[in-house]
Amino acid sequence: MQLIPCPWCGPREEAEFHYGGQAHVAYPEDPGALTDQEWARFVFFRDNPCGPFAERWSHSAGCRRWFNAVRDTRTYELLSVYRVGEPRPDASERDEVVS
Amino acid sequence: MTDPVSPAPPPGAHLPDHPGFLWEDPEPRPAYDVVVVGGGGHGLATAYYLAKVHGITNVAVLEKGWLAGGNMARNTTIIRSNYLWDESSGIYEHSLKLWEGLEEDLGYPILFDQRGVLNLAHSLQDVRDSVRRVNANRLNGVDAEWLDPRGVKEVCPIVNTAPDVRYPVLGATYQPRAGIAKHDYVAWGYARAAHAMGVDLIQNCEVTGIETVGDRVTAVRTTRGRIAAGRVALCAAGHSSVLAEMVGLRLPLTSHPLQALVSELLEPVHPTVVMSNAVHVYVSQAHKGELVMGAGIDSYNGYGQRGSFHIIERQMSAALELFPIFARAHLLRTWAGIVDVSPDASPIVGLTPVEGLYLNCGWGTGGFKATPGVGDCFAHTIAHDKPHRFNEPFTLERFTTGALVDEHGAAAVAH
Amino acid sequence: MSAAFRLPTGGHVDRGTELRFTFNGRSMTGYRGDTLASALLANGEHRIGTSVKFGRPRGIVAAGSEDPTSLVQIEQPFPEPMLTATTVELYDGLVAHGLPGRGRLADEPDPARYDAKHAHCDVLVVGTGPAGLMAALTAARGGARVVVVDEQSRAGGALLGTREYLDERPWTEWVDDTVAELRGTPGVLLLERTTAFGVYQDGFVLALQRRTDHLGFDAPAHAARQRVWRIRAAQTVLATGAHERPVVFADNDRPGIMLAGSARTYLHRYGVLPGTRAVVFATDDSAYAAALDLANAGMEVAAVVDARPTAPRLLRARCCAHGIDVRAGHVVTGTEGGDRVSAVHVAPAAGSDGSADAIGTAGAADTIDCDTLLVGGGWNPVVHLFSQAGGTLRYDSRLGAHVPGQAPATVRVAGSATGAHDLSACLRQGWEAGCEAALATGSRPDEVALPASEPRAGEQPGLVLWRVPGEAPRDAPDTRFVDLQRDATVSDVLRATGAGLSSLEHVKRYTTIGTAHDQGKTSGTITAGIVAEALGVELSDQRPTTFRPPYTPVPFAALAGRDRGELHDPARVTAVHAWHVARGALFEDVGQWKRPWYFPLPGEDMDTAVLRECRAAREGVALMDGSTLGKIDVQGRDAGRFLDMLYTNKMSGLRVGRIRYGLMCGVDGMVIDDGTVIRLAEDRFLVTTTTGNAAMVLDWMEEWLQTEWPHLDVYAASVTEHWATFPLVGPRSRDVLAALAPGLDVGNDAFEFMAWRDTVLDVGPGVTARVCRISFSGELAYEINVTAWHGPAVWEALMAAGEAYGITPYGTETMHVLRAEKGYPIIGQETDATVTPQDLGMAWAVSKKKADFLGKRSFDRAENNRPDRKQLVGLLPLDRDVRLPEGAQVVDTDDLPEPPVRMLGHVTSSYRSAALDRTFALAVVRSGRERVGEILHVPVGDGLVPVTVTESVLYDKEGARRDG
Amino acid sequence: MTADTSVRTSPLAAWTDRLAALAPALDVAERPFLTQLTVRARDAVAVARMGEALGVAFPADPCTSTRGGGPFGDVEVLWMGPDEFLVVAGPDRRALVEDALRAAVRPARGAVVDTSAQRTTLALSGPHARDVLAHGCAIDLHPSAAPTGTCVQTLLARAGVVLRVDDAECDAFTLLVRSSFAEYLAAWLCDASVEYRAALS
Repeated sequence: MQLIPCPWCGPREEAEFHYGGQAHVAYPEDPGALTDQEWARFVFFRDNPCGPFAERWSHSAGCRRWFNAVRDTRTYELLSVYRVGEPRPDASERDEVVS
Repeated sequence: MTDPVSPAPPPGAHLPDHPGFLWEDPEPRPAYDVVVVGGGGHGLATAYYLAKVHGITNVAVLEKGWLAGGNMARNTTIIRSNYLWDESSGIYEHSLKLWEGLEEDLGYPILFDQRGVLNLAHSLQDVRDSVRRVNANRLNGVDAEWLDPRGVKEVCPIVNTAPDVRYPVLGATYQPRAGIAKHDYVAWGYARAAHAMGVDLIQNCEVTGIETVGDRVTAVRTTRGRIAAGRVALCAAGHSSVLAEMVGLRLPLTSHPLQALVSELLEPVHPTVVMSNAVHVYVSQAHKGELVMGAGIDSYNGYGQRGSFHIIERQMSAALELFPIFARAHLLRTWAGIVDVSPDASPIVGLTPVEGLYLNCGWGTGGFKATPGVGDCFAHTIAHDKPHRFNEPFTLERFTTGALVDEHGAAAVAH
Repeated sequence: MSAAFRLPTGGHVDRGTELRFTFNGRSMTGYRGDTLASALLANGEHRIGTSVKFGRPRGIVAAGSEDPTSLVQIEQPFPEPMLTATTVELYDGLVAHGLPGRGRLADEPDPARYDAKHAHCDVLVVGTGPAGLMAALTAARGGARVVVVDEQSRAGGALLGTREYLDERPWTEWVDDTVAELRGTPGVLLLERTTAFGVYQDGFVLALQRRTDHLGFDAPAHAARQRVWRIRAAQTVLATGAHERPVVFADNDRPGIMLAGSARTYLHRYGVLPGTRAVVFATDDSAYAAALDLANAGMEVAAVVDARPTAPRLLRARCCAHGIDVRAGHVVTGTEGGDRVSAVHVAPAAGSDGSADAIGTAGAADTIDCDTLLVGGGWNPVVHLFSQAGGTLRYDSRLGAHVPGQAPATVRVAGSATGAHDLSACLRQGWEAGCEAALATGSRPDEVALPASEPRAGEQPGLVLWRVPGEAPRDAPDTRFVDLQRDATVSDVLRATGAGLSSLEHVKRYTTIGTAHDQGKTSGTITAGIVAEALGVELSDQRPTTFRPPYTPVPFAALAGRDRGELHDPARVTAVHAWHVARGALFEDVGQWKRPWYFPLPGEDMDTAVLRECRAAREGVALMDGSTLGKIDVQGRDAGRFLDMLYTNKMSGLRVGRIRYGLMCGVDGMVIDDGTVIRLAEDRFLVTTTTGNAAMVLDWMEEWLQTEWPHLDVYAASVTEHWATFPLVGPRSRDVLAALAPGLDVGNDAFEFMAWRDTVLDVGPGVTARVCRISFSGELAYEINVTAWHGPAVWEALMAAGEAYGITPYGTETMHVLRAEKGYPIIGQETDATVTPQDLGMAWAVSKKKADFLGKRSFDRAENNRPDRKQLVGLLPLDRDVRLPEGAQVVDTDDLPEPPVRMLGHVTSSYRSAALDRTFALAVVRSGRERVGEILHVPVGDGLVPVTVTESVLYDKEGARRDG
Repeated sequence: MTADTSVRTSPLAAWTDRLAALAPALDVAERPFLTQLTVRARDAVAVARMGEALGVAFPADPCTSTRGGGPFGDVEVLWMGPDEFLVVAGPDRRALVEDALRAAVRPARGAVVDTSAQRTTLALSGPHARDVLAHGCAIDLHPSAAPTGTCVQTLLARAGVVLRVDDAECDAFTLLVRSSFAEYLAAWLCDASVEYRAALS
């Protein structure tokens, strides 16, 4: 049972959280202006990297706030958490975590 | 002095021996007609049917670790074809028919045992969905029946069908032709047969890049050097996105840990396969007598071949609600595979925008049962550069057009 | 009577408490403190059972959980399969028997309780051997919160197999003092009989505590038999010890063949001799200790066979003093015997440089009679948990074992788990690990004196010997067992490498070595060694197979814990649940909710009850508990704008005091939920969701508000349980409401359809209600909302006020029938994540004006505009008494061809209707709306049921009944 | 003002005796009909104004709570999120407190919602209160980690709860649970106490 550091409540067991997939995928300004391909990319296509991944979590059983995290998908180690609206921190120096 | 007379070993307590020779471990040659990336069940089966059906034997299967060491070595070996939609039952039933002849075909004891599978219903909507699937299966020529709790009890006496449990069993769909096989035997059967027809099985060979000229694939770069390829076929399950990324191809997939576990060897108690989506349990008793169980899928993306233990604990409490007599069975080993999940819980099998590059992924939890079927269809797709009729619906384009094949209801684990 | 092989004195067993037990049908006795294994050995019982494949007799090899062979089935007090006799603590009345490799489950449910408990600490110490105790003591004295776990019933670890002295006192005194101090220190939790079986991320360690097993029949029913400890540790010290390794030779599986160190444990811990005449097969100095201790205890030791070219001088001398014949440069090449070893074959080992591969056998074998053969093949540090924690392993060719390499930041290893042998080194490592761990958590460990121990540096390095060389017999099966439980031999391993396999994982699967109950604790390294030899590679180049949890087997029930029966998953109930139960309702599970399904009167079956309930709703008045509907309060200046994005229709235009039905789609354009939206104020709405989707919809709102539109001034809050919600339905509902709400003008114009009013109810002081005039049945209806506290009283009051009109409580089934007669879909029944509002014939609920809303863009995709999409229609069986099964498929042929048959869609809902006096169904059918009037067929059983396609609204098409 | 209890029923009314029977191992009782208001506000000034109106400063730190007395009697304010609080007052104070909060929050962004019956409240104490909670709650409730006033939203067994530490030294806690889960939680507490009750008897 992994600990996930909620930016407000601090480290809590992962069972208290809801996973939200890739972060920084903005809802299109004007969906009507998009081609079917562009719309499909927004609806269905997400990054799926093997390594650091900026993703969304919600502390659903706690303060119910959404936040972002960079997590290494090989080790599951959370390299950083940050609030919605904040830029993705550079996790490159952490890219070599042993898996 | 001699040993005391040995009593006969308990039936099924040990498995048939593997053959005295399986395959060689060759050095990669500089070029192949077809390079199959991924030496799991799908990759090996694809190579086998390329050679056997299409006479294409200048083929290399590249495996970054040891053959069939990924999901093939980690799944719970359930084989069935009782999916809802025509497209799915098409390819899964094609696969099941191949399973039924596979032992002779490969000349390998794959221990395919058609003991049937029960998919339990726990709510009135489960019942509606199940009956709907049974009717669809029958009209598609897939054997299926709807059983009431009494019928469930007859097929699997140890299932708790008491009405007063938290989520009572209201009935189940039953596919008698479904069953299990022994995964290593299946993979090694394909590997040995493919090798015998001239296919190179190259282990410890990780693909690090895919070379293209214009929009045509020309070679793969690997940890064991560059290998030129007329055609490249991706069969990398959980790692498909990473490989596709090498040619800038983005896939609607996320990779997740899926856990399974096994008990000690036990006298036969469980004659069939029982699955329950609602409470995330699927269990069978394997040939030697161990209980093999699948757990729920972890929600987060993960390549760690490691899941969270609370998923196992949750699955155990559900399993004991269904099978109270399992209480003092022991958990011997847990493990996880990496499943690549698509938005509609259906696979993606076919051509790509890159000429000569073929895609087989997105099987989620359903990959093992599809092994012969997709191997055959994918080989056909590669050989003719056009999809086999059974994988034609499973294009990448469907996510743009909206022609999804939504199998969340029938997938082993609700993704 | 006392058992023949129990020494008159010695051992840590309670000789005052004699325990009776039965094994393989034979009654015997042992003492409290025995394991089943030690008690059997005390009684001279070595043969436990037979092997799984060849049915060969198998005995007891080790003294702990690493033992590969002593598999037993417990029969009394309750059947439990596949335990090793070495891990079963003896209790009075125990009945067990040996197993041929497969266990048997009880056929009745397990009456025992199991639970789980969380524990948090600065420092977790695994193991109470010398290193573990030092670590725990150091950390505890430093003020750290410490949890200490040990598999055994008694602290001491490896010391239990010795007569060591610490500070010139028997080790027991130091250990017992230390344990006493730990127990007496606040903030220290010491758990014996507790096996750490899994190490996960962030210092999460799972441990299984066997709390009452050793009490047997006396185990108290109220106490959890076993407990899973969920330990969260800032720092972890692994002092898990080492397992002795066997050596493989012909017929190495006979009962009476035992690990040398384990024999010492039986002697010193249990006061038991393994036999009368022993031969010791040594590859290192430690095996000599067994020979000498047993000789001291009065057992005849015929010989020490040392594979090394020369024997250590001092140890040899001490053996000679006991008349033990030491044969250096010799190996055991085979054994004789049946149920018990009766002799060993000893031959000179060729090769003199001491390296294993140079050893072959030369010269004639010599036979030595004995009933016990003790084998010492060196020691494997127990690195399972370390590896699970993410530590890397390094092969130590000197030890012939994998030892801890790179450790994770919060994990430390101490004692023989590091490969250390010397007691003083183990104590020092424990002290260091305890200091570092405590310091890392901000504690201040003071100096802790290391107990003085006799320095015991080995005289001479051990010899790494996996197997005694030699060929398998031509004409007989190979009996050089590598995995004794799986009956896998050297020949099997060589056959695997010969088949072309080079990966250990492949060899393991080919031979099944390491897959048995013991998970290869004693066979793993040897297999790797033999494979390396066969392939001519360095073992250090071989990746060891992964150590997966659990370290030792864990009962399923322990993992399920208390989440069983009614506690398996919460049953959510409404404020009026007790009334429903008393009224004899049957319940439907909807998500976690218990909803009344129907309320049968005595003797009524479901159909009769539902027809009666429907008739009451259409002709009189009926009452339902709709409290499970999700309710969300949406406040803020931008609430209207926000709802406009969430719902397909326009909510911002809704007037205060009015209500609108709304549909909600995912971004993929598929319907995900529906409900009503009522406008409480300019900046405030109350929206309802379906019962099953309440949480999903609130999460959905929060997700968009927090991650996409934080600029919006909108706040959403769940008030689902704050309100009790009672739909009051039927032509007489107005009369009932009027009776209860004297202050409310219930006239059709004053209180029009799709409006809401707040009013005071004549039920008691301060009972106010929000009444919504909405209808999910087409009848005149009111939805009465009161705070859940008032739910029961208001429900009773409504039943009383309606008595005159024959008010009838109804459940979900009747609700489904009533709405289906009106063609209203149920999300999740008519829809399945592939259905759009247009498919449901609800284009009217999709705004044309709004620039955008979630899902809108998907409506333009090619697939959404196919003319042959499945659309919601009604189906009327030509035979008005035939009720179609829900889930039946629809075809356009009256003569079924061979499969595959083209399917047009399926029946989503099907009922017997009181109002229509016939059966009817709803279905989604390809181009359904164009087919209205067509005859289609529904395969049922072996037949085809002809049906007429109709539009989905079947009752009161003109909506006349709405106003009563 | 007095509550007319004859027309009010609390979610655990039927459990009063069963819960009382857990003593002395566990002292647990429902505290019914408390006034509870969910308050949303980001603006610090508005939050301060609300505090003044109630006579109790709103908690400044996550996972804490405050307590105080004012015009509406004793009031507790529980931190529920960075812009969310739960105001808990005595029975039958809803209308007055809600009006005061509404008045105080304006003109800033914010919301006030009556959620009094959304959750019910259990007071928990006794020699084994912390043990019982440790069977189902992953939060470290050791006084050094969870001092008096700590207030967390978390999971207790299979139910979401608000858990407040009323007195860390005396192991006194308050649990707030969604009303529909209340019977499950009561059943769970009874079951988790079995061993401790027997140990004492």
